[in-house]
Amino acid sequence: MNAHPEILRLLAFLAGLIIFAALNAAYLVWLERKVCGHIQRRIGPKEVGPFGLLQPLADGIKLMTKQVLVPPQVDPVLFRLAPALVLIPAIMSFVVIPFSANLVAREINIGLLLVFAFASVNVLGLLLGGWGSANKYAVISAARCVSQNVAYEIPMLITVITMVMITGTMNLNEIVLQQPDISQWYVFRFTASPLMPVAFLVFFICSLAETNRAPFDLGEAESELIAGFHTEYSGMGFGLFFMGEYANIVIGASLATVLFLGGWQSPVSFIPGGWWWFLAKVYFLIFTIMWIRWTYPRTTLWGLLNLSWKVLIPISLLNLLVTGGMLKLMPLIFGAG
Amino acid sequence: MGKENIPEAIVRFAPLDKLLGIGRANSLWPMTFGLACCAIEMMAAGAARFDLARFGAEVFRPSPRQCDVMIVAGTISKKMAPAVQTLYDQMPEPKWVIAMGNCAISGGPFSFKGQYGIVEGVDELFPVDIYIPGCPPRPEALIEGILELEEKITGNRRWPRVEA
Amino acid sequence: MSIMTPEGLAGLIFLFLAAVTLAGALIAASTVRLPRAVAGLALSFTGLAGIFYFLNSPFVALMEMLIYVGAVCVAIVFAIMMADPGVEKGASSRATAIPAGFSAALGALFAAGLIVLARNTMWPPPAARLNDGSVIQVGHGLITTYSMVFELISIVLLMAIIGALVLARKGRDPE
Amino acid sequence: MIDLALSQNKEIFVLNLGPQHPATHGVLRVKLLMDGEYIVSAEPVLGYIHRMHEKMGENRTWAQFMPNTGRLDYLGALSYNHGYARVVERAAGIEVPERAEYLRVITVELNRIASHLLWFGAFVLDLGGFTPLLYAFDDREMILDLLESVTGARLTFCYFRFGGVYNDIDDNFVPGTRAFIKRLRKRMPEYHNLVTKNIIIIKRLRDVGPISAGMCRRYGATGPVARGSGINYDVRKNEPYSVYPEFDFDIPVYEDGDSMARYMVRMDEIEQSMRIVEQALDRLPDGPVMAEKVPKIIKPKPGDYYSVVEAARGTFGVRVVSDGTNTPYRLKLRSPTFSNLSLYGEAARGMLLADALALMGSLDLVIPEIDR
Amino acid sequence: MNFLALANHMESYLVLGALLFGVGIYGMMLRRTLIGMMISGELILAAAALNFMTFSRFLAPDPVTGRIFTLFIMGIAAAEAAIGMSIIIAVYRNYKSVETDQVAELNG
Amino acid sequence: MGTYFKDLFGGTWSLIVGLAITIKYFFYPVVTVQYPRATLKMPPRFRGHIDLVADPGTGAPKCVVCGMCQRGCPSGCITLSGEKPEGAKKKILTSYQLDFTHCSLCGLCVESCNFGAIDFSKEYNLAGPSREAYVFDLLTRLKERTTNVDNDA
Amino acid sequence: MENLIAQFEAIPALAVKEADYPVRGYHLEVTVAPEAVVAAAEVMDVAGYTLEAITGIDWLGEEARRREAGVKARNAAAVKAAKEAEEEPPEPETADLSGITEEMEVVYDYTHYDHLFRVMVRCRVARDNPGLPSIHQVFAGADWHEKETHDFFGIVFSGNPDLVPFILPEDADYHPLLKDFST
Repeated sequence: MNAHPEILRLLAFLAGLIIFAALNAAYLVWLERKVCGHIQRRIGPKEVGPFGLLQPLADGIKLMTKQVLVPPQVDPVLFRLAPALVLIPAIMSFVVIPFSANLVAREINIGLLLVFAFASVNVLGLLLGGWGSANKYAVISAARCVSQNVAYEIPMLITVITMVMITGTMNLNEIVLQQPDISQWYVFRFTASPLMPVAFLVFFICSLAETNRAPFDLGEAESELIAGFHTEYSGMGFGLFFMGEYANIVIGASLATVLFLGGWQSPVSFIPGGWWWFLAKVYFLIFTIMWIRWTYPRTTLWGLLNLSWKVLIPISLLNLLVTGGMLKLMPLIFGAG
Repeated sequence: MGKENIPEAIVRFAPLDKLLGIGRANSLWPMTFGLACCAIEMMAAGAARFDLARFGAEVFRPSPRQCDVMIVAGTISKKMAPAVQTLYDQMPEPKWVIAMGNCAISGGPFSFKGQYGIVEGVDELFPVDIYIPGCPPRPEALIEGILELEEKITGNRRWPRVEA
Repeated sequence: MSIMTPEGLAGLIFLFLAAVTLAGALIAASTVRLPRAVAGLALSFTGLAGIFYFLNSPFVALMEMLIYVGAVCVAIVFAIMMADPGVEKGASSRATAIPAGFSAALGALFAAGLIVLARNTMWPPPAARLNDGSVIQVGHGLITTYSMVFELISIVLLMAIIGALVLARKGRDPE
Repeated sequence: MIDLALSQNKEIFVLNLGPQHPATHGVLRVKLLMDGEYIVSAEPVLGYIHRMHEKMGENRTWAQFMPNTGRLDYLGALSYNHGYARVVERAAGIEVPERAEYLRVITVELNRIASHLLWFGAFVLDLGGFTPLLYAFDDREMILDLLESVTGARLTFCYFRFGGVYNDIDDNFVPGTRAFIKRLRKRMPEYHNLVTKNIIIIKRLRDVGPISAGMCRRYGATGPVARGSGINYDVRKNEPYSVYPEFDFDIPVYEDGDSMARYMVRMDEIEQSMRIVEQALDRLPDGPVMAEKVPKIIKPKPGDYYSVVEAARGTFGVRVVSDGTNTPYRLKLRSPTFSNLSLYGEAARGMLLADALALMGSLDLVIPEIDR
Repeated sequence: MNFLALANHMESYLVLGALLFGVGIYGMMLRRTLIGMMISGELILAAAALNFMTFSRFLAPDPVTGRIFTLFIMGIAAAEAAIGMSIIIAVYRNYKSVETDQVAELNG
Repeated sequence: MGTYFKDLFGGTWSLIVGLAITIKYFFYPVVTVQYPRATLKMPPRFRGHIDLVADPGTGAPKCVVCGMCQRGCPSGCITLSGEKPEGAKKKILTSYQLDFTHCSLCGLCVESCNFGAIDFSKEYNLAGPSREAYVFDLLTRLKERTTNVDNDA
Repeated sequence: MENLIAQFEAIPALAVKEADYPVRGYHLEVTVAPEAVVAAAEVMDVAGYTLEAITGIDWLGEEARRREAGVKARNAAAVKAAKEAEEEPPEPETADLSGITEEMEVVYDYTHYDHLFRVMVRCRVARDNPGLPSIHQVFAGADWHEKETHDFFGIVFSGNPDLVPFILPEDADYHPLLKDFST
């Protein structure tokens, strides 16, 4: 058995990432329930284990042993395929996320592109799941999800292109390395473009929309479409959708952290940088996402598209122009270098 | 009751069964399914004052496919009965039913002689695991019902009993 | 070559990807349920993206994922949802129906011809590399040597957008 | 209509909203014809919680029907108690002592606040915001505590009796109510900041589901629905009953007729109800809470009697026909939401699904009261 | 022949491309709906792209060329999908069918 | 254009205000009463199901079997019977059945009783696996209660 | 109000009677024939009224009861008169219950948003095969009220677009608020 160390490393990382994704899904649900509980002045899960920490375990056991109903009207192949199509790309995207300088499963030069390439598969999963369910609510929900995803991919990609212009690379770790302290974080890098905080906001809003989170959770609009594209899913099928959703949230927050908030770099001098900083930033963003979810009502489809086409796309295009101008302008003012 | 349709496990493994029971008992997701007055008290039970979430039972799922327990909260009319039956059938096993309020137990105040419109008790439609009398029951009673159901699933009660 | 070396494993993965590509393509071409055909297409493209990775171009591989799986497949599913054919009807109504066997034979003929061609041609030896073909080079190429192609893609896409809008608009209000 | 639309356009499909659906607040079923996300026609189907109240009225004595009124509209049970008590008092010629009238007004208005608070929460829930519901429940629990300390029940009150109320308030009630009103006064600006001024809410409600005053009249809409369409009609002012004329309060009227207007009417009504409760607490007279000469068995003179009150959802009317015996000969309950919902089909036509649900929420439905 | 070394041979890619092309042709002939034909068309385009990539990897001195052409094909494919989708929708709205023989009147 | 920017900035501000309110409550103490561990105090007038009231002197039920409650009940959930033993002045209650599952807690029975023989219990958390458990035999309950009191004393 | 009364009398209404509002809860009581309900509704519509409710009342046995009550009163009076005159009381009459047509009644409640004036329009129909025209063309809201009345009493409102069971189950063929209804 002469396994190559690189293969072993990859396998270890893969297993680690799957566990990470699963734990994240489980404990983000717990966190979400706790956060929403406290926002609403109640406790949230408490009785199952200390602080309700075993709650995800109970839910997991329950979901896994729940009967998986495949309703007669559905397309069984698509019905079973869809949750995997949502979850697997999400886990794959973790491969390039730099948790710290060395803690990255595979550093590739076009990591940013990889994340978006896999994220785009997510949509297909939702679409096929909704369509395969042969349920009107699910179909409407799937159609909504897709138009929403398509609409928000545009400002998001424009913002990312702007970032690539500024950083000059699509390697996520290199982007992190360019932001060694808090003044160098891209969100505050006004020398690159005075609109950087706005760009961060645009990116953040888009990642909310891409992950179907409130206030853009039109796909799961409970009061309109029952449970949206996963109306017909029971047991673990539903669980996988859930895991995929939370994995996508983690990826969205990670990307925002890497691109704008200095990744695993430390903002203060007395604590060194490392994965703890990365996770702290990511979970802070996730907390914000939850905070937003439990504050706002849902937008309508038109409101959502209007926001994208009338606000976010113009802003991101403006940012692209400004950035381009600044890239040419700054060397002229401050001299090359 | 609600378990009789589960296929028998090929290998019975008592500790595992117990673990399953504990898992299921602590993750009872009810259906967003209110019929009448009692539904408001059901909402109140999920609200901040009483907070069903402490027991992991606040995940009100709108789709029957994702629910474990159906809280029948209110009067079931004869027109509604087929829909309730369908919802019950759509739930995946294992599933439980809580009849909340007198209407769901027996038709309550509406079951007079010569009535033409209501089903006198949800147990005429499908088996019920826990009955919570009252018109409407207080939210505490619903919590008590959830605890009773947990006791029924796991076989022991983890919480102190409250004597009124 | 042992499987437990990177090269061996890579070879195995290549075979797997090739199989996936072909299987996906076969599903896409033959199933009567169109949503499944799209799923097959997506599978095929995913495999193809992997193959592109083997061809030293992760960039194109990812673009393949992004554009084909993320955009084209979604567009096709959308078209299916709009038109709702669900299942293709039988051939009974069609006088000019081409039998499946004939289609298969034709496909096989083309494939066989190309394979023979590929195997019997004396390919010139690999040329010396001018550059490594990284993303930066592709970008440079696009706006220098192949700027015409770049412009063409832009125009084609623009025309596609306008055309799609016009067609869909016209369909919306037949009056 | 439906068949025609179906035959003309294959893309139109039927979407059954309910009878079990999170947005219908119970067991209403709405048959929607959809063209994509647009509604071609909407047809509410009733009767999923028909509980035979009117039949029961004919089988019970006058007094025994009282608990039923609390179950018609379980959110504003006391208004319904009041409506029924008033019509029987009118029929049997029973005078109500002043203190009892004051207590009735105080409890009814508290109940109205509770009902509007719950509506507020549920409405925002329909729009996808969960948290305001729980804040509203928080405040509502305080009202329920107050009412429970008086009536002994939390929801389906049966507090009024012919000739007064069941029992007098306890000592904690008046300070408790004052404290609650003080608290709610502080909370209302928060609700407005959190919800009313929220851009998403504004975008979702403004100009959505417009209902004109003419439409209200054709359908007999009352309550906040009519007042949101510029109709200044409130039974408490137009047909003063109980001790309402003694209080200084306004009837909020908004002209726009959209969902936002109806929302604002209810939010303003909470403020006005607080004013009424405060004034009533200030002037609460002493005296008995039950009339002295109430016959044990009530036998009104034969004939028709009609009486209306302003419930939280609009005009609640009771028509009783007495044949001189101790049971009503016929008991007709005119429920406000029945009329308010009947305009839904016309109003929802051509709307987006999400907007139609906002419209439905803005009508403030309590289904058992519609189906009776 | 070592199957595991196939990845390093140009022929294996070409054979795969040929098979993909054949499958595409097969689907194109078999399909009766516009959407089905579009799917098969995508397969044929993919086969072409694969060949471009192969030659670019193994033969061309400048590996950029093949990639740019592949990108070009992708652009075309995306445009085709967009146009195809709107044609399908337009056709469907007017003829209520996506079966090719039933929309034959398009031709004349 | 003016409204566009007004919406944009005003809207963003309204969203921030909303976030401020929710985060404020995030740090507020919770209002939950943790039911099985802590309970709310029931108000004295809380209406549970009815219970017989014992005569403080004799410990026997105060009920004189007049049947007013039975007649007054809208849902017919009360069934009672009594007999008049030889030589006694009053009827003695022999059974008092309350079918709580039909009760609407209106209180008409308690009101109609001229002897104060029935009152509301404070049981607010009834729940259990059988329906029959809620057809109470109030006489037995009363006996249990009095014996419990005796034991405690 | 005089204006209204005049208009109702022009319909023609069978009876227009002012009611004692504090006792009855309505101001004007109009009785019309079945053919005239639409005309009455039009009067109300023109005057700006709104329809509050429509309902039915089943008067099964009412005529018989009235005759019996009348006979009873006459008998009592006769007995009393005989007593005063110190005569032998006359043979008690028995009520003649033949030739009774059982009736049902439909009641329309109108009110006005701006001023306090309630009008109640009642209309008697024969109990077997009861029917009268629909007023949903005048007041759109009447549609649902008529459906409900049809459900409960079986009264057929001709012209109502969709008179199927509305509150009762779809296949219901019974009318529960009829006095002779039993399950």
